[in-house]
Amino acid sequence: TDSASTASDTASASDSTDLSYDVSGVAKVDDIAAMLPDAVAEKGTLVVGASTDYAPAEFRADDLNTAIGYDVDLAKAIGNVLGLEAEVQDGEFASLIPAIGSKYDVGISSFTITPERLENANMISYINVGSSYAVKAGNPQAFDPESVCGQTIAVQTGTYQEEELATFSDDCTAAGDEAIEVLSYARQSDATTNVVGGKAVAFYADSTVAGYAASLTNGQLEITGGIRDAAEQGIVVNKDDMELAKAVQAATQSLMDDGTWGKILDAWGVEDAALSTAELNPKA
Amino acid sequence: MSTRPPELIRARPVPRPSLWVAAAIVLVLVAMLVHGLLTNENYRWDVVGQYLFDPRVLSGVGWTLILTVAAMLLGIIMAVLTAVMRMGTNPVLRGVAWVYIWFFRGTPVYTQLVFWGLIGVLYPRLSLGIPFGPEFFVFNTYDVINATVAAILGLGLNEGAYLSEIVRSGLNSVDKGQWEASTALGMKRSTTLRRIIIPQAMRVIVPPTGNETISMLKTTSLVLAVPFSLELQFVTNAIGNKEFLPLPLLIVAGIWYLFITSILMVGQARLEAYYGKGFDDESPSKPAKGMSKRQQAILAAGTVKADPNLEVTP
Amino acid sequence: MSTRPPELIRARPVPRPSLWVAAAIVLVLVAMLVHGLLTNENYRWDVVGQYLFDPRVLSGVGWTLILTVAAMLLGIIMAVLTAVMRMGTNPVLRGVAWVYIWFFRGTPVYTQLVFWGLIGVLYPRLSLGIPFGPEFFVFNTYDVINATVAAILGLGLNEGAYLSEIVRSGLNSVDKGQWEASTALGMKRSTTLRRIIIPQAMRVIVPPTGNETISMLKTTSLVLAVPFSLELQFVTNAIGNKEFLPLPLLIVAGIWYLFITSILMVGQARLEAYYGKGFDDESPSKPAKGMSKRQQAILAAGTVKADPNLEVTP
Amino acid sequence: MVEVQGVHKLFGDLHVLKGIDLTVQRGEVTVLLGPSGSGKSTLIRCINELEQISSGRLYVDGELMGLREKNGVLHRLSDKEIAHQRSKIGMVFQRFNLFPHMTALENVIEAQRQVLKRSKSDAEARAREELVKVGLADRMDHYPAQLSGGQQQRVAMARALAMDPQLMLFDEPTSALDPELVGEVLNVMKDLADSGMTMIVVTHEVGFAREVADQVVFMDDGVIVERGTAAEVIDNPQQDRTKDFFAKVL
Amino acid sequence: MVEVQGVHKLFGDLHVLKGIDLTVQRGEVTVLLGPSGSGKSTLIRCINELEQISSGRLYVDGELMGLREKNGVLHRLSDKEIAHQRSKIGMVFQRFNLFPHMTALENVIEAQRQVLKRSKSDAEARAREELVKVGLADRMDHYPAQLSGGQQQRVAMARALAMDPQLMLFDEPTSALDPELVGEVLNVMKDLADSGMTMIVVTHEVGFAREVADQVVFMDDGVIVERGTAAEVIDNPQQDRTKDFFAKVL
Ligand SMILES: Nc1ncnc2c1ncn2[C@@H]1O[C@H](COP(=O)(O)OP(=O)(O)OP(=O)(O)O)[C@@H](O)[C@H]1O
Ligand SMILES: Nc1ncnc2c1ncn2[C@@H]1O[C@H](COP(=O)(O)OP(=O)(O)OP(=O)(O)O)[C@@H](O)[C@H]1O
Ligand SMILES: [Mg+2]
Ligand SMILES: [Mg+2]
Repeated sequence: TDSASTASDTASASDSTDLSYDVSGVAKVDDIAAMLPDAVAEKGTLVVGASTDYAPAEFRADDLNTAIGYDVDLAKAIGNVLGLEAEVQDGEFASLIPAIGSKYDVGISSFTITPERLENANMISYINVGSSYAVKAGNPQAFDPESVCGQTIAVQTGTYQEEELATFSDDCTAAGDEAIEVLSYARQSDATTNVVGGKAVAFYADSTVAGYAASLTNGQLEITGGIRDAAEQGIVVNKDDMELAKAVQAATQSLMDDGTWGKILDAWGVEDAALSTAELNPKA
Repeated sequence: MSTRPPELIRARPVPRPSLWVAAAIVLVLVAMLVHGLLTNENYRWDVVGQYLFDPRVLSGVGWTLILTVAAMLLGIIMAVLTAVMRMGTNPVLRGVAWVYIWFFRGTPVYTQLVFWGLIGVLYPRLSLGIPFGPEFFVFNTYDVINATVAAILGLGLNEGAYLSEIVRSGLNSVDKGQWEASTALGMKRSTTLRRIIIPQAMRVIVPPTGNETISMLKTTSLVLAVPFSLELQFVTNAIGNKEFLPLPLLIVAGIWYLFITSILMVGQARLEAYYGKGFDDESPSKPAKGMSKRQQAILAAGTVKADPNLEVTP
Repeated sequence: MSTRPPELIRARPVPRPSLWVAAAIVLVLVAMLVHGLLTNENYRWDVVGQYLFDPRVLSGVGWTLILTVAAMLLGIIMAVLTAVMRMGTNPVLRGVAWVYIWFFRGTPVYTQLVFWGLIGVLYPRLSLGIPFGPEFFVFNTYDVINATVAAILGLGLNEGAYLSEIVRSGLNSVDKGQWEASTALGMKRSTTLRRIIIPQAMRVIVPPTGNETISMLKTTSLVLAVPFSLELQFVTNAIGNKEFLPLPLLIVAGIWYLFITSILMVGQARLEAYYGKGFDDESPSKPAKGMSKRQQAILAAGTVKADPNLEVTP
Repeated sequence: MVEVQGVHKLFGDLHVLKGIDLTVQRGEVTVLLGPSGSGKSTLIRCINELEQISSGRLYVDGELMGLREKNGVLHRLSDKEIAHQRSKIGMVFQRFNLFPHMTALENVIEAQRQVLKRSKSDAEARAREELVKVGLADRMDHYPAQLSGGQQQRVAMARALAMDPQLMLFDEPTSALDPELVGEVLNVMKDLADSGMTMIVVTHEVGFAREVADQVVFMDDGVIVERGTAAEVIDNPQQDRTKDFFAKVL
Repeated sequence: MVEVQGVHKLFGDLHVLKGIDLTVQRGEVTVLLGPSGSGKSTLIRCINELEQISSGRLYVDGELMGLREKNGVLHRLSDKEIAHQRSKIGMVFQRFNLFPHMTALENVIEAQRQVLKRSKSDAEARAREELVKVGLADRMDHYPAQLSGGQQQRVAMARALAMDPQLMLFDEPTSALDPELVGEVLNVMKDLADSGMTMIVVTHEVGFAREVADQVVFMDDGVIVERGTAAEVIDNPQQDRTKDFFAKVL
């Protein structure tokens, strides 16, 4: 469909010098492939929608064209299990969600599972990601994750952490304390830069993202307070496509069972996050 | 002399079948479009209805309006200032005005807003004093330029660059004879501007400014770059994000924008009628209702030449 | 009769100390600003230099230019079409043109681009045929409307709504006498438009269209909503994102935009000189260099009244 | 040639023509005089269908203008039919209204090609002929802006004449000209009158009226106050309003 | 009162005034005549410093206009000084140039307040007086657009006269008026001349020149071709160019 004109790309990340885990060894599982709806099976490709600006889960390689990240590796592995070629296509959030079920078969883009979202989509849990605060190296302002009231904290718009901060802030004001000043940025990199620059004391993000950011800013940032309340993230499938949801669930489960999923995360330096059961629409 | 004509001509108009064909085609297309809009379940009209009057959305509408008005006010001030500077004889001030317009028109407003948001990082302290000399007041930048101020500064200064040309063209549109008459009477440049030129230039300046306001309404959504996160588009995006329903919430925002724009367009049409009637055709037509005697007089005199009711991009 | 005056008056100009004070202040401020820009390490000029001519950035510049040109072309076609429709006598077509302008001006272009990007989801098949009747051709929407097409459609249709008013104001600016003369000679409306009015209206239409082009340059960055991800702003954002250096890469994009805008502004100034000279002051001034005899003639005749070289928002 | 019967014209509530009756014979020159706002321009614009009359009937060359009566019901003519009726009437405006982007020659060619569908060479030959007649043999390739007002007005006349009109209307053809240039245009008009063209002329040039007019019509406030020969109306007016007017103008 | 000595004016390369010498005595009325483009307007605009002269000297009331000579070096006067020199000279334009957003009364008051800093009541009293003089007692609260051309021109004259000028300049004050309205403006000008005002008038109204002018100056192509009394220049011109011009205009 979209030719060279978009940043979509087939699973060719292994050619890139960028980090990735080679999933070419994952074989097709016929039983699971049989669960696929006919339309998808006949097509032969699994089109995966992802908002590729969230390192290290899904982002762009140096050529700005190739999607890479652990979600991308997972997508390819799922494709292999289902006997399909996985094709990761980029999409902004607003154009991603409505198109799952038509333009995209599934969405794998660090979507946190929440009850509201489950009302509007099928979600298959695959990873349990905590939240972390990152501060300037040495924590010069002595930021304490346990007393966040009155602090200026950066966060990426639309993340689970943004909601959390809003709740914390409400708690602060309810307790007669100062509210948190939340700076909500469209991109994680803006949040990161503003901590480096000193506008915000800390940023609050997925632990995976925070760790990766800290490692990429040449030691200018550090994680403080460790990994906090973890939340599950899920693969999104159209609400009305139970068949595909079940097939993807089975495929994900098989990757968990044979250890591939854990190896992918290891390759990206994200440990302890893998779930061992891929649950369809878990009660979060 | 007869006062009323005996019998007005009442003739059948020329039949125009093409008109009816066109009408039929258009109606069918509109019907299809509306049908498609209502039945395509992607739009989730139930969700649209549910969120249209959500308090968060309403507060977003409010903030959008506040930003629009404040930024336009700042823009107008900058515009008048720089337009007068550019028309003046002082080459330094002319240069400054030119650079201002060049820079703010030349760079994306989004980028400008990012910088205004970061101003506290880039220049942590603002000081009032003699350059390279003693400082009298020193502020912590973030105390002065909070997100709201940054958003308004960013939008307003950008807008000022665009409005400046509108104001200049308005001032230029006033008949040169008006300048000469006041000069010949011994009036100073500043007096002439204030008392003679600007009152007449308003006719040309006000309508496109209405237009710019309509544009500004939608430009406000870029303040997420600051970040300022209370205006309409941000709020609806956030809700859509949270609920996995971006499309219906885009529609919610779209409806509000369309609604406010429609009101502004009515206002603009009124303004154009107020300032512009009687110019398009040279016949002495009836002045717009409610027009002041003064405005009617400017109009009828026709000393303002252009009628550049140009519309302007968002 | 003497042909040359014996001795030209060479008088000392009036001393203007305020001019020099203003100049000094401005120079100090500019020096401070430049100093701040160069020394503030947040800007990371080394990174700016490193990426300014990065092949990905250059390709982004290329795509930005392609989108700008294509969208403007589509916009102009829509604008002429709807402007003529609005000036016509057919109420249905007038209504359609009005609704088009109302809708596309009233909703944010970002939202429009999201919908164009999703068109294949919302309407998976496009068919050519009789409404509610047989279909002759059926396309898979995404085969026809890929991201590039969607981006151009979205930008172009939005722009058309704004340009439409510019074109209309251009057509209106031509002296009514020109209409009357051709009517009195028995020429049809369409002939009059094509042969008499449009050639003269160009003077008014072209300069603000240049302006719109400058705006469009920056509006293209919104096509990430489609998503179309090859243009300048997206590319620099993506690099900045990856490297956690958003600020220097915003500057890279800003420099390119400013550079292209400057070229366009020179082009626009030329166009304005070409079409507008001699109108501002009523004296018969020298026509702009390289102006065609035809254009000089239109100018000198002064049949086009307005000089609405209004600038237009991005 | 022209029959105006009880014509009224209203612009909204403004009653501009209040029952005009006027006959112009073939080959006759009629001069319309009257103060500003009396409706002179409106009357000749109605004859040319640049304005639709509100009441009454208007015939040119025996044809009802702008309307067709069928079974006692009036129907407006289509744009095409009106354009056809118009092409028999030439009009010269006060402000020349030449097409500024075309040379004198192109100005005269344009409508011949577009309306009469003459071939390029025919139209050009005819244009040259008419331009020579008005004395502009050496100005054909000039743009209007390069011509003096008097020359422009003569191009406008050539442009109208090339369409083979049976009736020529002039609306103050010399009042936008410098005093020195008025003469050349009036001379061409005299030649035209001598050649037998039917003409209706609005003008303040009393000398021209005396010399050329077969009929002088004095209008005021939308009615015809007085009509007759130049000697009658100008030099020996009967009505007070007419006397008053000529006392001031002469 | 006015001394023009060898004045040249160039607009870029266009040589518009080519060495003009002219003396106007206090209380004298000078009428400038000449074909279009001969430089009449430019000359009186130079006198009023609306244009800067390129060469020569110009004195009004003995004062060098626009310049000051100090130690043999010329210095331009500041805007303020020029405004002061100008306030002694009243000017009436062809196109009236009243301020359209002010009533007749306000038009006359404005510059008195802003330039002469007269008190509100003084300025208003003076304005009423001048408006009565030009015969507009009952039109003071009308906006310009509600006045006829002749009335507008009379307001313009009142506006200039309220500034107590010592010299009045008129640039074709009646040529934008309908023929019927010309008389009223010429009458006011005659009264003004009779009252002893020094006036320079550009006009095509030969009758006015004959009746009022002390000196008639005929210009062509930037030079003064002929000057003298009306009887000399208009009725018995010596130069061919002058003869030619009056032959056409009269
Ligand atoms: N299109 C129009 N709409 C409304 N009123 C009009 C229109 N055209 C003319 N009038 C009015 O009709 C009246 C007669 O106008 P017309 O132009 O016919 O006068 P005229 O005798 O030609 O005067 P003039 O010598 O000034 O040209 C005037 O009061 C004028 O304002
Ligand atoms: N500001 C100007 N720039 C350039 N040329 C000018 C300017 N003003 C006047 N001219 C030229 O100077 C010449 C004399 O013009 P001026 O207006 O003085 O003539 P005039 O005698 O007043 O003619 P008219 O009777 O048409 O008003 C003309 O050729 C005119 O084009
Ligand atoms: Mg008329
Ligand atoms: Mg003049």
